[in-house]
Amino acid sequence: MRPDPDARLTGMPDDSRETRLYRRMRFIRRFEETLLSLFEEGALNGTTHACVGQEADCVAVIEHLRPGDHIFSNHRCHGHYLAWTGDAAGLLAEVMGKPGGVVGGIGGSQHLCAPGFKSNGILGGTLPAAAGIALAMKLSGDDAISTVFMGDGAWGEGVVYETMNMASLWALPLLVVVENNGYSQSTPIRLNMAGDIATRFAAFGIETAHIDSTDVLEIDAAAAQQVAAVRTERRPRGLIIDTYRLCHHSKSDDNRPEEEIAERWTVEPLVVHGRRLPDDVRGRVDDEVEAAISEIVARERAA
Amino acid sequence: MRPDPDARLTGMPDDSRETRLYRRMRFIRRFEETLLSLFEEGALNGTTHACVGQEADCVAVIEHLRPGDHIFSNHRCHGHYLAWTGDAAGLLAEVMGKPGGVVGGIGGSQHLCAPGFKSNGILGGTLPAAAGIALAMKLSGDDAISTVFMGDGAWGEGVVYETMNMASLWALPLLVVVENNGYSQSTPIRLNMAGDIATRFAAFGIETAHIDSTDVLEIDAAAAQQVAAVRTERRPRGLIIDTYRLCHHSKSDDNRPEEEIAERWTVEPLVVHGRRLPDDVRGRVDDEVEAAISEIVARERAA
Amino acid sequence: MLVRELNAALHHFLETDPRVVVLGEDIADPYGGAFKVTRGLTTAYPDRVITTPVSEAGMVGVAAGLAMSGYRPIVEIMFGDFVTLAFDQVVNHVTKYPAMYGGRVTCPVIVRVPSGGHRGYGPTHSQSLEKHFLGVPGLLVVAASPFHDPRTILGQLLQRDEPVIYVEHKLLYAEPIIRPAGGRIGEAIGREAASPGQLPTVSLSFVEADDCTATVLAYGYTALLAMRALEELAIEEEVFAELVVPAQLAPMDWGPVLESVDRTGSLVTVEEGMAGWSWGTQAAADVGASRFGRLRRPVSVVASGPGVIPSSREQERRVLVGVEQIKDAVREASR
Amino acid sequence: MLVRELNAALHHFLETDPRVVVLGEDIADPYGGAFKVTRGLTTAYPDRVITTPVSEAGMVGVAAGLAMSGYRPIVEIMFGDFVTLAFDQVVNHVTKYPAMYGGRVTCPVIVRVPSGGHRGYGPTHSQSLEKHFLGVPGLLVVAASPFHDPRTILGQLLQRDEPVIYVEHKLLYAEPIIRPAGGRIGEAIGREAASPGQLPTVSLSFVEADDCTATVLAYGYTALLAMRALEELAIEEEVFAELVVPAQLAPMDWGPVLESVDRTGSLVTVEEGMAGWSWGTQAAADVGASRFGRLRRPVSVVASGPGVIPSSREQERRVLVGVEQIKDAVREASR
Ligand SMILES: Cc1ncc(C[n+]2csc(CCOP(=O)(O)OP(=O)(O)O)c2C)c(N)n1
Ligand SMILES: Cc1ncc(C[n+]2csc(CCOP(=O)(O)OP(=O)(O)O)c2C)c(N)n1
Ligand SMILES: [Mg+2]
Ligand SMILES: [Mg+2]
Repeated sequence: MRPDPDARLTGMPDDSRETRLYRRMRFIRRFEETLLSLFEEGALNGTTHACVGQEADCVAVIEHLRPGDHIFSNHRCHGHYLAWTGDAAGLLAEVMGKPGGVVGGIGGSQHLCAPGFKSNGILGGTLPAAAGIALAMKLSGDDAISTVFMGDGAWGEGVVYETMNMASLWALPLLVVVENNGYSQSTPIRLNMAGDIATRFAAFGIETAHIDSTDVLEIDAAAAQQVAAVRTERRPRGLIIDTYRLCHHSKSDDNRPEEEIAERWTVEPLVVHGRRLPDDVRGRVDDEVEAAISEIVARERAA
Repeated sequence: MRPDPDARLTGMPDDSRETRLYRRMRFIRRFEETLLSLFEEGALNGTTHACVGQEADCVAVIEHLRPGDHIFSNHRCHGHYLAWTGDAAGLLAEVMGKPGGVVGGIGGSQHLCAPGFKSNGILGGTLPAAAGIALAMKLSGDDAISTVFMGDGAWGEGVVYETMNMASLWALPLLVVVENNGYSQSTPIRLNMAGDIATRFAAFGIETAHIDSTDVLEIDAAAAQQVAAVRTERRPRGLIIDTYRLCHHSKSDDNRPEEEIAERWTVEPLVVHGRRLPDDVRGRVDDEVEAAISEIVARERAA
Repeated sequence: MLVRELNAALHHFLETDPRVVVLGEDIADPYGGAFKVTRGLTTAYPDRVITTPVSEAGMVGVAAGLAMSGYRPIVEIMFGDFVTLAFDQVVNHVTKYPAMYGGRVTCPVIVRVPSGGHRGYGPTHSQSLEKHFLGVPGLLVVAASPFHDPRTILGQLLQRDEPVIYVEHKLLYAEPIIRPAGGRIGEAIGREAASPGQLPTVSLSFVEADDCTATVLAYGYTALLAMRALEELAIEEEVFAELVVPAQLAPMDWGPVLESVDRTGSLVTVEEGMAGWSWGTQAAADVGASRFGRLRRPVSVVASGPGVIPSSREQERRVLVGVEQIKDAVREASR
Repeated sequence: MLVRELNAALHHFLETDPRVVVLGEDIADPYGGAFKVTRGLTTAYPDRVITTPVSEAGMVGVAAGLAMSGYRPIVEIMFGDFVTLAFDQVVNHVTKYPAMYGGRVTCPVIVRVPSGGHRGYGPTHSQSLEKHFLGVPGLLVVAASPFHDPRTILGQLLQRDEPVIYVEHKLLYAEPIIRPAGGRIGEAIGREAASPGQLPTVSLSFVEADDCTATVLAYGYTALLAMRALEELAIEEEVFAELVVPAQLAPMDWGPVLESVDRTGSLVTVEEGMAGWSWGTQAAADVGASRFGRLRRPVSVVASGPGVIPSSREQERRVLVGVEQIKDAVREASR
């Protein structure tokens, strides 16, 4: 097992819920930004897909999952991994290709594995595995649920639909979280997707909640409802979150209009939720997160 | 090119439209029944999937297609092939494995090819090819349309959804005809399909007509409308026909309740439409079809 | 009959091992699967035997999730020809998870693929596509044979943690399993041997092995054809060869093969799959290298086609490996 | 640079051949494709260059329909690792149609697969999976190389009717194409040869071919590594080998290989794909058989792994074939 996560990143004993949510988002944001700057300075190799701008999804959804549940993530998995494990050191070491990494430096940024967590960089193909994990939970008769995160682009893959059909037919405790950031790599959704996502769930008799928000509290409410429904009804559900990616798709491949991006910076999760915290609290949290992350970076660089 | 089809099978000069439709369905019915009896007597090898009970779909839809259009069919392709080409001799020779067969005895029952017609026994995988043919028609700028026949079971295959998405996104002149006979081989649709077929089209923004009928005239009306729409709007459409297979899935693999089958024999296409013909006319057509088919069988057996 | 023994084995393992789950298309009773291997299973174990939609990729993916959760899924692909649809799941998911997660998970999925021709089913329902799965890192490719007890093999596979492609030739379903017993295998002299941790390999001949002048390496249905060929050659032409039949095609346990080749000095491989980068080429590479200069003649790789498998029986026969082809190769090899 | 030359070739063929259509994920401008091979194409030919959803199977299937309608689709699979998703379309559709319809159609689909490692992209974005497509009846497997003019190769492929898997190693994109000219290839002595109706094969060496004591058969990026290895061996150890680089991997044109082997008496094959039933095994089988008794030593098949390709550069280097491995094999082979 990995060392306990740093409370400065995952939540201090006296944090209010609002403060904790902010802290956790800030943690993910700063981790990703740190990673990107390490890439720029050449300290890292390979590739990465940061989730800057989508932190609210990770934090809000995973807030409602518990030990025994399982998360299957995709290429953009850091936020999900950190929200679930708090293991910044392991992930950093992994992306650095160190033996001390989450999976010994073999998987790298896209292929993580921890108790109750897996990710794979092959789009769509993770869904049937998540459904299989849900089937295992059903056979074992406990009340755990299987959650899978996917993007809008992954809807291009046929196996996604094969999975929707089986999950609904077999009443599997599967929550499909769609982080719809409107782009599949460089391609806007209008060039990639006909019809819409909610109807695609409906086509298989799967109920969905659809929310267009970067507010962690709004997403938290929707997630609470869908997670509870899957847990109690033992049927699949969909949670569609319209969001936005503020960073490059991976490292230096962003062709989106600057105004579009600039506008989204004004409604990004930390701004939206940060307003709710007194300045001094927010400042303290920011400092604590900063300190914790730089300590970890220093440690891993030395290692 | 193959010899002209026998008018006694495809339509005599003085046939009324109703008579011609009856004749063409009768032709397909008797061809399939003949094939099945040849299998029983051991004159044929391999396998076959007869469309007994679904003749109205084949005849009504293909009634509205014209030279330049293309049909992609599946494993249950005899009716589609015969309605399009009238080539009973070629198909019989093919199933007999004769060099004179449609594709030289190589493809056999499920793999046919003629001008404007193809079939493949791999479920679902034919849809993108049909879409590609539609894309070719679009690029070439003519008013031809690409039609693909699929069953309810083929909706299990992911590539079907990949195709729906591309066909709708790219506005391809593709007509997807779903012959929903309620079974996928031995499996009733309720064990294979969650949700419903119409919503699956809707999920991709594709308009559909849905008809539960074995009446060739009703299907004819629906087909006329959908074919015309695809031809003029240059967008994909769906035509869902709820029907029933009266024969085995292939040769001797039917586990459906006898009462269920018996009941469907009372509303099968020839009964439903046959009533509209005077007895003497129907009798004459039946005799002509019988004569033509037995001549062909005799010829091919001798060959 | 193989079909009955496989069916009994599945009943047995579902009964004795609660981790076993069976998935496949049209496997529910009363139909019981296209080839009846799963007959009776849904009736006896309704929870753990699940008939699936026509979704080969999806069902193998679901099996991956089950396997990583501690279950032992056995997936039936109705016709092996359709395993192509699960190729991504096998290559980029099932076999990747254990290795790319640094050994933190195992993914013991068993995929059963009823394969092969000789039934006139035509180009898309007659193929032996296992060669395309050979050499996928972390994957075992295993084939049912006329000489291996399917329950023993499946039992061993269920003890192991690797994912498996288990090839069943359709024509073997109706064939009896001829078990090695008392130094004999049916009419032939024969025995079963296994290197440690490997599935057993069967060797047989119609005269003492030392009197054989060629080794024939074959699996699945072609092993049966090879036995016929050897029997005819022995009786009609006094040409004697030893037949070596592995259960595991990849990775290969070369031990028993080399043991025989060291006696006979020449090797013929036989498979029904299409020629070209086929199973036998690895034998040519490995045996050719480890016995360089010690073989009387080059390793001869006998395979089908290449081409599509025609529906017409007559044309099909011309494409698929048959007894005559094997006899020609063995005659040549034993010179 | 290969990437520029491929891009120019695509512009050229879209310009000169109205049958050419290009499909792929994220290929539209301004992005112009993950590796920029398709840059500028959607701007210049908006109708015939189509960016697709993330649907590898679907896009290859669409290409099949286009091809059977007289078009010449060229499909880009963003990373070759994902071609697994199109395996069924290639095996049971694209390559089946011409043969199973008795020659009544052709289906000339070209599938481009940017492949290979050495970039730390990890287990699912670094693979060379072409070995699994070798020996699919009716399929050509072709690889871009440092020594073949991509426009010439693509031009010849567009003249032919077979479907093609065209492998492009990512590390070659930034490399110059070294064209054979005046009996030389860069620093080396070399020439291009082609058997009738076959794609050209390049042969090169750092001394006269007759003075070479081993033949190295390599393609794609490993051909570049092999050239480095031969150069170092020539300079530092006076070990001289001839490098043979085919454009077409399957079916293989053995002519130029045998010609060289008959001079050198030994053969080493090199590929980045994982060991086991790999490209080189067919060379071991065919060359081993046709030159039986005439080789000084067994054919040596050099490949990677087997295993997953780790993301960590250090670990990745240990798994993938490198110059040192090639040098070891050649040293050995030239004895
Ligand atoms: C099977 C497969 N095809 C293509 C890719 C290449 N790829 C990686 S991410 C990506 C875009 C995914 O978009 P989306 O699902 O919306 O997730 P996002 O990147 O927006 O978070 C693509 C096409 C892949 N990883 N897997
Ligand atoms: C990819 C693939 N998987 C499985 C099969 C086996 N199979 C042949 S027909 C069939 C049932 C098809 O049902 P449906 O699509 O409803 O057509 P119907 O037979 O009812 O006309 C199945 C599963 C196949 N041919 N192809
Ligand atoms: Mg997206
Ligand atoms: Mg049906």
